[in-house]
Order: sequence, then structure tokens, then C-alpha cells
Amino acid sequence: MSRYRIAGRGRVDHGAPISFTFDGKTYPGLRGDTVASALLANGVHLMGRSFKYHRPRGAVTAGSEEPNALIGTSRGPGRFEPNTRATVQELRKGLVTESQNKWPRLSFDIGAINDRAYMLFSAGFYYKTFMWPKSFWDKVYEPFIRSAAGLGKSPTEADPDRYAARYLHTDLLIVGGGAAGIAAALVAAKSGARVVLVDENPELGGALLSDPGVTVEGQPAWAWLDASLAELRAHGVRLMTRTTAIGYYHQNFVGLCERLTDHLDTPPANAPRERMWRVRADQVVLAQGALEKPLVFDGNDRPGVMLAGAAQTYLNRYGVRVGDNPAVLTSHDSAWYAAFDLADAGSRIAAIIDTRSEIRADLLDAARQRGIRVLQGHTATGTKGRLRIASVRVNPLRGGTVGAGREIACDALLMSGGWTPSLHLFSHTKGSLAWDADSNTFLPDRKTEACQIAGAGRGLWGYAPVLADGVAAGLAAVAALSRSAGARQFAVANDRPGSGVSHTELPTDRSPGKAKAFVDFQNDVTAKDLRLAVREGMRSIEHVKRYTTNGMATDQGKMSNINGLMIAADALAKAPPQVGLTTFRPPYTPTSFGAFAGYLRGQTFQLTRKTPIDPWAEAQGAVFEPVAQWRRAWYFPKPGEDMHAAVARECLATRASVGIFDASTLGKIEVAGPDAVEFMNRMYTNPWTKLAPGRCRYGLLLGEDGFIRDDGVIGRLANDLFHVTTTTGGAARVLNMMEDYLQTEWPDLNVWLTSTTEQWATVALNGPNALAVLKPLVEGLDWDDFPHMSVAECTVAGLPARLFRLSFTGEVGFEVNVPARHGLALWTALMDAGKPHDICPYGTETMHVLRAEKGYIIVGQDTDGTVTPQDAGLDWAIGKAKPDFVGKRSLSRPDIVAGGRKQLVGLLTEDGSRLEEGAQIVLDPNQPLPMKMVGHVTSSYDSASLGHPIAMAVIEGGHDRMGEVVHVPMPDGVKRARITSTVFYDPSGDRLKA
Amino acid sequence: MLLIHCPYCEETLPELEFAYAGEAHIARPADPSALSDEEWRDFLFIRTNARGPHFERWRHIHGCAQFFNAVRDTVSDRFLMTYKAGAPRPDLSPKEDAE
Amino acid sequence: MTTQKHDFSAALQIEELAPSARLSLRVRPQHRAQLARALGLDLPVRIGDRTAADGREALCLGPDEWLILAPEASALTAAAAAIYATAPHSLTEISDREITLRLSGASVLDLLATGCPRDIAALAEGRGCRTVFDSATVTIWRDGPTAFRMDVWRSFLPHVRNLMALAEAELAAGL
Amino acid sequence: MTHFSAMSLLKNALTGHKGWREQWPDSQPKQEYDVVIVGAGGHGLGAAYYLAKEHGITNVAVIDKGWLGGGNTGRNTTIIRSNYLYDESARLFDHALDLWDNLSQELNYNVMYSKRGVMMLAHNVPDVQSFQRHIHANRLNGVDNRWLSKEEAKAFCPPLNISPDARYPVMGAALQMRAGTARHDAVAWGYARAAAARGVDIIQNCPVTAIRRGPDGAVIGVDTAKGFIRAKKVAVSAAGHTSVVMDSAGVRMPLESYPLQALVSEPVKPIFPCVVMSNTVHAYISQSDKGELVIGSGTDQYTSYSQRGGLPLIEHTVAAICEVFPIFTRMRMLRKWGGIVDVTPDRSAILGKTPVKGLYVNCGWGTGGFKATPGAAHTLAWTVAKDEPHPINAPFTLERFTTGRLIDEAAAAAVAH
Repeated sequence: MSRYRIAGRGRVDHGAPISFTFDGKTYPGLRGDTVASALLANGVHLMGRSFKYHRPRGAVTAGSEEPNALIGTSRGPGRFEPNTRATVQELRKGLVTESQNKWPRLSFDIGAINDRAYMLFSAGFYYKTFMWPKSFWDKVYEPFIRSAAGLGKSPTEADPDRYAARYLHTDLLIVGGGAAGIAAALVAAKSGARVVLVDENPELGGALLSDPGVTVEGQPAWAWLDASLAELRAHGVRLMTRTTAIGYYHQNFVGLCERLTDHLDTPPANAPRERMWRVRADQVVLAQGALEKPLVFDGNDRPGVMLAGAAQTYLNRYGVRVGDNPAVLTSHDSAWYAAFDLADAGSRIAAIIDTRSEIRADLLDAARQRGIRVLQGHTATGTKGRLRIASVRVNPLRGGTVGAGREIACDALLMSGGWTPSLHLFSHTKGSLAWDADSNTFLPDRKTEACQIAGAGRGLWGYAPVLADGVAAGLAAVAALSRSAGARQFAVANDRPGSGVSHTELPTDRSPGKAKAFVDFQNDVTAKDLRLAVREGMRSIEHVKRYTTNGMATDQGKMSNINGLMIAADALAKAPPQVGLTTFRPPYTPTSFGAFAGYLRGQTFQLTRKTPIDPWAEAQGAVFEPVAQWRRAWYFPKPGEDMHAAVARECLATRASVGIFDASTLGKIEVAGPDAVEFMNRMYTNPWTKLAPGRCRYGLLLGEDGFIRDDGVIGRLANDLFHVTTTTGGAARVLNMMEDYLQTEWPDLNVWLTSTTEQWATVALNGPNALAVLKPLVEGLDWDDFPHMSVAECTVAGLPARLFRLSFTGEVGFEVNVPARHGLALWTALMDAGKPHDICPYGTETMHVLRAEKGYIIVGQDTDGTVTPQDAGLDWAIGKAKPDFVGKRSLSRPDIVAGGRKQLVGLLTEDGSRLEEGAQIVLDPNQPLPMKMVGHVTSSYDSASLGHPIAMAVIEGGHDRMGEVVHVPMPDGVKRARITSTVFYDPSGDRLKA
Repeated sequence: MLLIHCPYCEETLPELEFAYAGEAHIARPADPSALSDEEWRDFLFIRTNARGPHFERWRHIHGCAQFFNAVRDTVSDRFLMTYKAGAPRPDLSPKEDAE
Repeated sequence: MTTQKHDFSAALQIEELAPSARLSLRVRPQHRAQLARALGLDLPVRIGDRTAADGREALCLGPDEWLILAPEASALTAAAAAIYATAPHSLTEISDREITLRLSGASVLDLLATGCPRDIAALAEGRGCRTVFDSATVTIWRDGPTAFRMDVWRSFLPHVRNLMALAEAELAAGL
Repeated sequence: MTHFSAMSLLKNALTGHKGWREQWPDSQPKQEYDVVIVGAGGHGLGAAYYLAKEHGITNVAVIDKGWLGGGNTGRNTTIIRSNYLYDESARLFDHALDLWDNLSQELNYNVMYSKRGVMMLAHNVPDVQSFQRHIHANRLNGVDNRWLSKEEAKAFCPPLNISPDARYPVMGAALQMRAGTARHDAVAWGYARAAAARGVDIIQNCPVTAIRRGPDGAVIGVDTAKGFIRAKKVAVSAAGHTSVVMDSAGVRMPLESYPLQALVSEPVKPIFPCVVMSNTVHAYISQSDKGELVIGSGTDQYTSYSQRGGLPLIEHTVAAICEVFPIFTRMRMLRKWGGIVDVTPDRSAILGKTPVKGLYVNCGWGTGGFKATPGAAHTLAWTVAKDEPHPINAPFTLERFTTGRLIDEAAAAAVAH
């Protein structure tokens, strides 16, 4: 075992070795290790390269806030992900990892040339150059910038893993399973409330996991933890680990991402990789603790320089010494304890360098006992070492002046600039922050949600106050739930209280302009970049952030925001609150797209609606098209047929004999009640009063703006009962619109609406032999009183039916509605009955062609939301006598009655070629660009029945241009077309009278 | 995701059951033909777009299917109250003083 | 249509029920009692409440809307039609509009929690609600601690079943 | 104004960057201006720049309640295109595109206009019909936009999934090659720097509380947190807050403000060569110079000024991206944020004069404001300077909502049948 791993120490399983690879080299590790702790145990500090300067970097933290140690991880095909934090990724059998943003290799990276030229890459440098010559931007400069940036590589294969989602409703959600969160849970659990406690780490315990020496209620920290968690389980508290609260939304809606399998050697079959919990909690306790701040000085980014708290965690949780002779550089008491723990574990502490001249006596004693050299009132002014720190340069501070520097050899430098509360989730709620001058940090202030903030998350330090605060938060939450619970007190011994001071850049005796004192490690933002931004007029922290990219790295500013603010404020000579803090955005830590997508992938991405006849069509090898939420049979190709051939055959067969069509997707609304006819008169443009029961009529629906919204044939089954049909896509919209008017404008009307779209399966029969096919199957119908545009209830093939006689093809036509469960039976019965007549199933494309031959419009194709009834040539559908209907008033607006509106007409090309749908129409084809366009082709088909193509178009003043020739300029030449009526086939309508 | 109190179901339920339906208390004129083009435009298009308490309509589309009215603060997105369609526009002034 | 039985672990059972008569009743409050008498079934006024009488069930879905289940529709429609003149209403048969799933088993609440944003656990036994599962409007009847019925619009059923199959596999995986 | 160039960068690099001066001063308001522009976004700052440069009007103040460029300018997904259907829109956005083309040089500020091409995916027959209509109309308007088969689309954007089994299979795409993205902050900063250099005052953190009108009804100035500021002309360019500001002048607007969310992924090496938009599945994506995937979402259903959005919408947006680009499910979302977009009934902008003398408005850009920035700013400046519509913004009047001559791009893409 490597000398850096201490046998038996920490929470890793020393009896369970696991090996993994990093950049192709295999390393030993232990169950419970992270990649970072395992690499450190092997003496490896160099784990990555920075974003801009490609500087060598090691882990600076031991948690999810890590800016440097980002790696690619993979477990076989499709399971690679970039930018994974080595400090979070747990070891698992066969884990393959690689470093990023380097070439050819981590230890020698050509990109590091940027580091040599770093003076050029100052803040905002790219705004100031790369402009000449102009053409170089696309070709040279931008590709260079892009390839230099970007950290890891994107996955390139589809991801075989599953993702899940779950709603969770609870009384109390506690975010953060450290001392404060556990204390809050312990009191709340007794109140009988439903409590959920979540933590992003594999284990609950928070900082206690790194402070085993602390004693709580007379037990060692870890023993107390075990007992407390057992107590919580006993009370039915839901404990969730590896679960990150990523976002805090309106009214205590919190998103949690639970990582389920990334730590497992072999995940169980069908197990989702991650699950998004959508939690609604009556009360929330935020106990997320605090983040340690780096110190800002020249060379503070060298591998081996890390936060003191991280070193303490590696030692106590993972049994790893981060160095043999680490130095400690701090402005806060907490780092002293890290030094003591490491010294007790066998490391030789090179020195404790504290910027403060006054140090607590007990700390000095403890250092003296351990023979640790202490340098009070000192600053650090540089580090040395190429791929790993070898020494730190320290200077005494005497009354503001920096004394002579000296080198102190070390193989690690543990720094602490103090601690800042984790305010991210609180900020998501738009809760306000207050600047605390004593601790030089922001604390949560005014709350907008029903939540409590406890512990280090609101600036407390030391376990005794934090536990007490957790109890208080738990009690407050319980009270807010109007429940009750007893208070508790947790006696703490060997506590580790602490305080400190905070700095901007540490004082130096060297030129600050030359110093590489990093604030945002990953984005290579230095203190001087921030000062330059201010010098260039960036006065708000938002401007400074965006100009320098400080805080925009994948740690979302967890390391850099406060230090960046302190330096910007100093440069502006303002108090930090006057400069403001950048807003923290969700997610708290980067969260996989898969977790957001959840089940919304592949066949469950969005619902697909299918008709009762869909299985038959599928068995016939129909080609389908998506129409709104539905899939509809598009055409039924015979072997060897393409779409064109199939559609031509279907059209001819229908006109020659009989075609059958699944119209089940049409929207259907039952309008019933004494005021049904009045309601219909108000909604639709048409007059309905005189429509006799048993008859039907084409109905046109406008928006209040006067433009066509929907249409369909509407049957009056009885005085008080209408069977309304809508377009497939319009069904829900129309019903909602009707309900809106009924409930809010005309609540006095005695009429009710019921969607029957799916109650009925609808089969359309069209063609000269439609009657012959249908008639033998019909019972209970008086055919003598069943002319075109009639409706009746009867039986068809022994099934209860609503039979419509109507036509969307110009042929004799019927629509048979039967209860949906019988839809397939009806279809097959009609197919059988039709055999002698070579009945032909057809799809939506043929339906479109047949209707176009008759000039029937399709709402949404021949209209586009800007077309009035007059434009569409549907004035006849308007009940002129009616005082009002939805949209009527808009039809008399100036620009609606003005001439030159685009009107629907037919078009026939002179060369007999087919026009393209969407092709634009001009009067003068020889005019220069931009051309004056007078309209466009809305529908265009080859008409097998007519033997030539037909088209419909909207053209300015089209109704007065009958017979005129217009021009359609296409890329390959101008087409001439003559304006005609929209009725191409059987204009006299004789075939309907058959 | 908002929490919305349905005045008909008398339950407070997730936004996903509801559909927003625009500004409230814009009644359709009894006789549109009597309106000038400007008056008709105001009805069709002009909206308060209030920054603060906003009178608006929602429909409990995946529930009781009823349209109802609400007052919501568009700065905080928090609902101040919901009430049934047809109920008079509530007077908020005391509430605003309290704020 | 025949009832499709599925062989699932006892933790979760999902089965399609054979169709029975289902009607949507719309009537104003002042005529509710008349309809109730005609249908031989009390019509609860609180949304979500249910009543049942000799094989017939009623669920109040809205202030003027009830969902009526019965072995057979024609008797009900006839009885209602008889009083239409004095108690105008709309009684529309929708037996085929939805297909009903019976959902039961220890993990049924977890199953519902994968798609229902509202707190289904808080739905009292013997009550019901119209709500949404993923993007599909559904009506949920709670018949017992772990026993539910879910009415799903016919064309939405394949989507709902696909989602439930994913959830089942996930629950079986135990993570 | 220090001239920006590789030389000046090098020179300053050698002197520790001591030489750079502030790019714009933090001005305090004067008592009177010829023109006050409310809203220091790209549109407002740009209008001030063009007023000074092309109309010689330099006694101009741009006033903002917050920091310049802190609104939608700094919160959008930076997509730039001009392949709009109607002549009016195509002219306006193509005018903007012409200005974008040379903006870095014009402002001596690299706005990183990246002509990556914008590809719009067609997933069903109505999409195809609509896009073909756009392409034909664009061609005759001299706007570049062409049709790609799904194979060509895949070749142009390799991560694209063109499997026929997809829920919404790709049937083809419309590609505008001139279109692309730009660095949003740089647009605001570049205009601010160039405007300030020509004498424009930029007054930040100064909310305009009301527009004041004189006895004759004409505008006389604005009340602000820093007192009353006299102005001969006032142009409101306040995006989501336009309704509130205009209301103080007694002008009620056909506007509603909705939350719009966007997000970025963690940065990765170049993988995504263009901009892809899909209206059917509601996904908009590109990759920034920094390597982040930049993804736009739709608006929430309710009006709001909260700059917060809900989780469900983001879930659907990300799901849509993963559906069209299945290789991205293991990418991670780094950051998401919200903006406020002001939407008109026909989803087209209002740009020009108002019923009030001396009051001008530029609003209603919905989700499309960034791409219009130079065009909107340029024609707004013209209208303010000459008190008459510019030929290009003339159709975008308030009156159209009275007369019914709407410019409804969205409705033109309506789908039914």
C-alpha cells in the first residue's frame, strides 16, 4: 500500500480493494474512495488542466465544488461522460477515467503555451481583437478559440441508460445531512410529520465525517451519527443519499437529483441511472453548510495546493495523507485542526502560516505540543514546483509592509481563507441576502418561501451552536406545520470552534501585475483580471463576472464568487453589498440532461394517439404520418408502389367505385340542452335555427379576431342535440374555446358540452358504390328521408351507429360512427361488404387530393390564421341575418374590408407541371429582388382523376382575377399559371345527386 | 411549478392540472357591432400586463374543468386569492396597504 | 372486448377492466335531486365524492358534472329523458371513450407518483378525482389503501401503459 | 476611446494592461436632453449610437433601472436569423443581418458574430409545407434560406437523429447559412462604448418612474429615481417593462410579459457546428465559443415579471433536445436562468411612433429581440430623429391592431387538419 494511505483509517473499506484506470494507468483504490482520494492515496496530485492557460492542476477540494479535478468517466459503449468531478465520482469495479483539455498528455500539454502568453489573454481580450482581416474571424480566429476552450469531450453515442422521475409530497424537507440537518430531523421526526432528509454525499453526516474526534452526547462523532440515523429510520424519516437538491422553485417545490447507479459495480437490470424527485414540501429546512474559500496569491493553483478542509477530509474519511510535509496557509482557525490531524497521522507539517498576528492560545499550544513551526502575521507571495508544489515563499507582515521572503519546502499547501455559507438554494427563491461585516460574507436575510436556514449555512461555526441551531430550525418547522415536538440539547465535547479574517489578494512584495493569483481556478481568472475589468468600467459584479467569466465555471462560482466580489469591491473602493453578488442559478451542481428528461425519451417522449382501426392499418403495411398528437394512415402502398403510385391508385379506385377511410381522429363534441341551437348560433358563423333534426351542415368557426379557426360538419340529431365535428388538431382547442364562452360569457345558457371524440370510431365510405356497399348493412333507417347532408341513428352491421351522409370527396359519401370498441369490427364488415366492389382503403394523402379536386379547404393548410371567410370564399357559410357570432365584429375592421386581400383561388399551370406547395406568386416575373409577392400556393397535387396537376392558392384580389395568368418564379425558371375556380372536379356536383 | 387553489374543488393543487387563460374581467361586449374599431381593439388586444397584483383567469383543465379567476402577484408569482368566475372583481386596496 | 389479465408481481397489478356503461351527466344544481331520483342514485355535491347503489356508481367531477357507472346505459338514459322537460340536462354515453385500468398492490402509490403531480396518497378511500398522469387526463378512483381504478381515454392508453411498464421495471429493479 | 486592435492589446500586455481606460463612463443625468431612451439594452444603446452617428443627435441619455445589458440582451440564446415569412419581417430582420455582418468592425468591438448557419427542422407535413413557403418567399425577398433533405441535414449537423422511428421523425430542414449567433454582452458593451464615445450619457441604476407630458399632451421628460429629466423626445425600449412605462404616459399597450427560460451545459470541445431549431418539439440549441451547449426553452404559460421559470418546462425542453440529439443525455446542465419577454397579439414587434407627440416605442419582440438588435436600433433612431417611420419599420405600427393588418408569423405556422 502507498505510504499516503493509512491502514485502517477513515470510512473506506480497507478489506475491499478496487482497481481503476486513469489515463490508461491502473491504480489501486478502496471501496468508499472517490477517484480523487484514490489518486491522492497513490501520490498523484496532477489531475487536470485549466480552461484557458492549460495550467497543471490538482484537486483543490474534496467535494462537489471542485473546479480543477475534472475527468472523463466511462463504463462501456454509450456510457462516457465528460467533466465529472474526481472528488465526487466513487470508485467502482472497472471504472475507466481520463484527464481532459490536454494534448498530447497531461504531464506535457502543448496548450500550456497559452500560459506563457498569458499577458495577452487578459480579461475580455477577445472583444478587442480578432477583427482584422474580417474574413479571418470565421475561418481562423473563431475555430482557434473554440478548439482551445471546452474542457472535456462530448459523448458521441446514444446513451443506453434509463432515467426516472417521481413526485414526492412531504411535510418537511431537510436539505443537507450534516449536524444541523440531522439535529433538525431528530426533533421533527418526533412530531409525527413526514420528514425527508437529503444529502448529496454517499453518506449522511456532513463535516462530522471529517471530524471523528468530536464528541456528541458523550459518544464519538461517528458513533453518535450511527445512533442518530438509526433513530431517524425508526421514526420513518426518509433518508436520501447521493441526492442533490438542484433547484428551489415556487412554493417549496424542490427538484432533487438522485444518483442511483454510477457508484455500482453492476447495476441491476432496468435500474434507472438517475431519478429526478419533484418534491412539494410544506416546510423546508436548508442546512447546506458552508464552503471554504481559497486564499488569493501568486501560484495558488499549483497541484498540491488545496483547501485545508479538503485535506482534513481526505485524511479522516479516506485515510489519505495528501503529503509528507504539507505547509498550512490560513486566515481562519479551522485550518489549524487540519494541521493537527495530519501531524498526528504522521505528516511533518512544514509550517502553519497564518496571516493573523493574534492567534488563539490553545491553538498555539496544540501546535507547540506537536512541534509545528508557526509563522504568525505572514503572507504567501509565491509557490514553486512544475507539476506539484515544491515550496512556498512566505514573508512577514509588519504594519502593512511586506518583509523579506523566504522559501519553505513542502509537498502540499493547505490553505483556508475562511468559510462562506452555501446560499445557492436560498437564492433560487429570490430570498434577499444581508452583508455581515464581521464575517465579511453574505448571510440569508428576507425569506420568500416557508423555509428555515440552519447551521453553518447562516454563518454559525462549531458543532455545539450548529446542533442547537438545527434543533431550533426543526422546532420552527414543526410549529409552522402546527405540530409539536420536544426540544433537545446536544452536549458537545472536543468541539472545534473557529473564526478568522478574510482577504482580497494576500499582500505581496512583488509586482501584482505579474502575479498569477487565481480567483476562478477553472476559468483562469486572476485577481488582476478582475481589477482590469473594473478599470475598464465594469462596475456591477454582473459586468465583472461576464467580462472576466469569474464564477461562470462548472463550480458555478462556489470557489470564486466571494473572493471575486471582495477584490472587485476593493478595486471600486465600495463596500461589497454596494457591488452586489451575482445570482446563483439552478442547478446547484451540474445535472445530467437525462435526469431532466426522465421518462420523456423514445416512445414515451410524447404521447402518440392511435385509433381503434390503427392495428389493421399497421398490419396492412400502411405508411403513417403524425397529425397533431395522432398517428394517421398516410397511404397504403402495395408491393413496389411509392407514395405517388399508391395515392393515384387510391384516388382512382375511390372515384371509380368506393374507398374507405379511417376518420376516427376527427374531433367530436356533443352539444346538448334547451339552448343548444342558440349556443351554436353564437359560436359558429352559420345559421342553425332552421336546420332540421336529422340534417347536417358545414360549420365554420372563427376566432374573435375574425380569422378562420376550425371547421367541420355538424349534425342536428334532435332539437336540443348537436353532433359537432372538428378538425383532428383542433378538437381540444375548439372544446376549450366553447367551454370558455359558455362558462364565462354566457353562463345563462342551458347547454352542456361533452367530448365524444373517443366514444366513436368513424369510418368514411366514398364513391359511386358507397351506397351499394353500405345499404345492405344498415337497419332502422328510412332511406327515402336520407338525402345528402343527413344524419340518423341506426345500426350498421348490427352495431349501434350514428350515420352521416356527407361528402369530403365530391362522391356519394357516408361517415359511420360506432362505439369505439366496435370500430375494427365495423371496418372489417365494410371491407368484406366492399369486396365485390373492389373497395379501396385510402389514407390522409388521398383524402387531401380528393377534397382539393373539389376545392374543399383544409384549415391550417389553405388557411394560416390570417384568412377570413371572405378570403376563403366561404361567405355563403355566414349567417347574414345573425346579429352576432364569435368574430363577426372583426370582419368589418378597415383592413379586413379593404381591397387587395389574399383570396383563395384555383391555379392551373400552362405547362401542365405541378406547382410546389408554398411557392410564391408574382404578377411581374421580371422585376428585380425583392419581388412584390401577391400570394402563394397552399395546396398542390397530381390529380389522377383529372389527368393533370391542380393547385389552390391565395392571391391578392384573386376572386376578381379569374382567368388571369400569374407567375411562379422557381429556382429553375418561372412557371405561368392561370387563375381558376377552386372546384376542379365535377363542378356541377352531379355525382352527389346520384 | 405553482400551487393553485381551485375555488370549485376547494383544493390547492399543482399547476400542471391547470391552464392559464389570460387577463380576467374583460367581458365580451353585449353588442360588438355598436363598438368603434378602437373600442373593439381594446377588447381584443389591450391588456393591463400588471407588474404586481394581476387579475387573471385559469381553468382547472385536468380537474373540475371550470374556469375561475385569480389575483396573482406577477413579481413573486404568488397567488393572493382565487375566486369563482362571475364573482365581482375583489378590491385589493386594504391588502396593498398591508403590504 | 375481453379483459386482459397480466401476470405481475404481487407488488403491483395492472389490469384492463371489461367495459361497462359510463355516462357523463351535466345538470344545474336546482335539478340535481330530480336527476338523482330518476337515476336511482344519490348525486354527491362535493367534487371528488362518490356514491353507489345497486351496481351503479356516481362520482362528482365538477359543480355540475357527474360520472355515472352502471352495468347498462339504456335504462338510465330513458329514465333521465323522461324528466328532461322539467329538469333539462345532458346525459351523454361515453362508455367507449375511456378504458379503465385496475391498479393494485403494495407499490401502487409509487407507480402513480411517477406520473401524477398531485398527492394521490392524500386521496381518501372511496373518493375519486380527475387529474393528469404525465400528459393524459385520467379519472382516478380510490377503492382501498392500495386499490385504484384509472379511467384513461382510449387513444392515450398505449402511452400510459408504456409509461407504467417503465415504472414497473424500475420498481422491480428495486432502486 | 482607446482603439481596440491586436497591436493595442500587445502594447498593453507589455505594460501590465495599465493603459486601458473605462469603456464608458458612469454618467449622472443632466437636466435636459434632446432624446431620452428608456432601457439600456442592445436596442436602446444601439438607437443612441445611431442617433449620434447617423443623425448627429448626441445630447442623448440612455437610462436603465439596472445595469446596462442586464435584461434580455444578456439573457437570451443569441440566435441570429432573418428567414421570416412575411415581407415586413424579412426586410426588418435582413436589414439587421446586414448590420450584424459588419458590426464588430463598425463598433471596433468584437461581437463574435458567428455565421454557423441556422437549421430549422421539419417533423411533419405541415412543417414541410410551412418551411417550403418560407424558403420560396425568402428567395424572392433576396433572403438566403434553402431546403435540406434529412440526409443533408444530418451531414450538416452530425449529432442529429434522423431515425424514422423517432416520435417526430426529421423530414428535412430549412437552412439559412448567413444566420448564426453572437456574443450577447459584447453587443450591449460595444454599442455602449461607441455611443459614449460620441457623447451619449448612459445612466444606470436609475428607474424611470413615469413619462411626463405637457399641457399640449406632448412629452416633456421622464421622472426618475434621480429626479425629473427634461427631454424633447422619449423612446421607450424597455422590453418586458414597456407596458408599465407606457402606462404612465397614458398609452395602454397590446402586450403581455412572459417568463422565458434558457440554459447552458457544461463546456465541451466543439461537437455542434450550427444552430438547430425545432418548433415542433420546441428545442433550440447551439454551442458557444466557450463550448457550452446553449439551449432555449419556451415561455411559461402565465405572465410574470419574476424572472423565474418552472421545472416542468425545462424538463420538456431538455427531453426534446435529447430526442433530437440522443448523444447528449449524459451531458450536464450547468446553469439555467429566466428572462421576461414582451409578446404582442401577432407576435411581431411594435416599432415607431405613438399617439403621444414626442413619444416612441420599440417593444413586443417576444423571443426574437436579440437577432433584431441592430435593425431595430437603426430604424428606431431614424424614426426618433425624423419623427417619421423608416420604410422598414413602417408596417410595425400600433395602429395595425385597430385596422387588422397584423403580421402574424406564428399563425402562419398554424397546424390543424
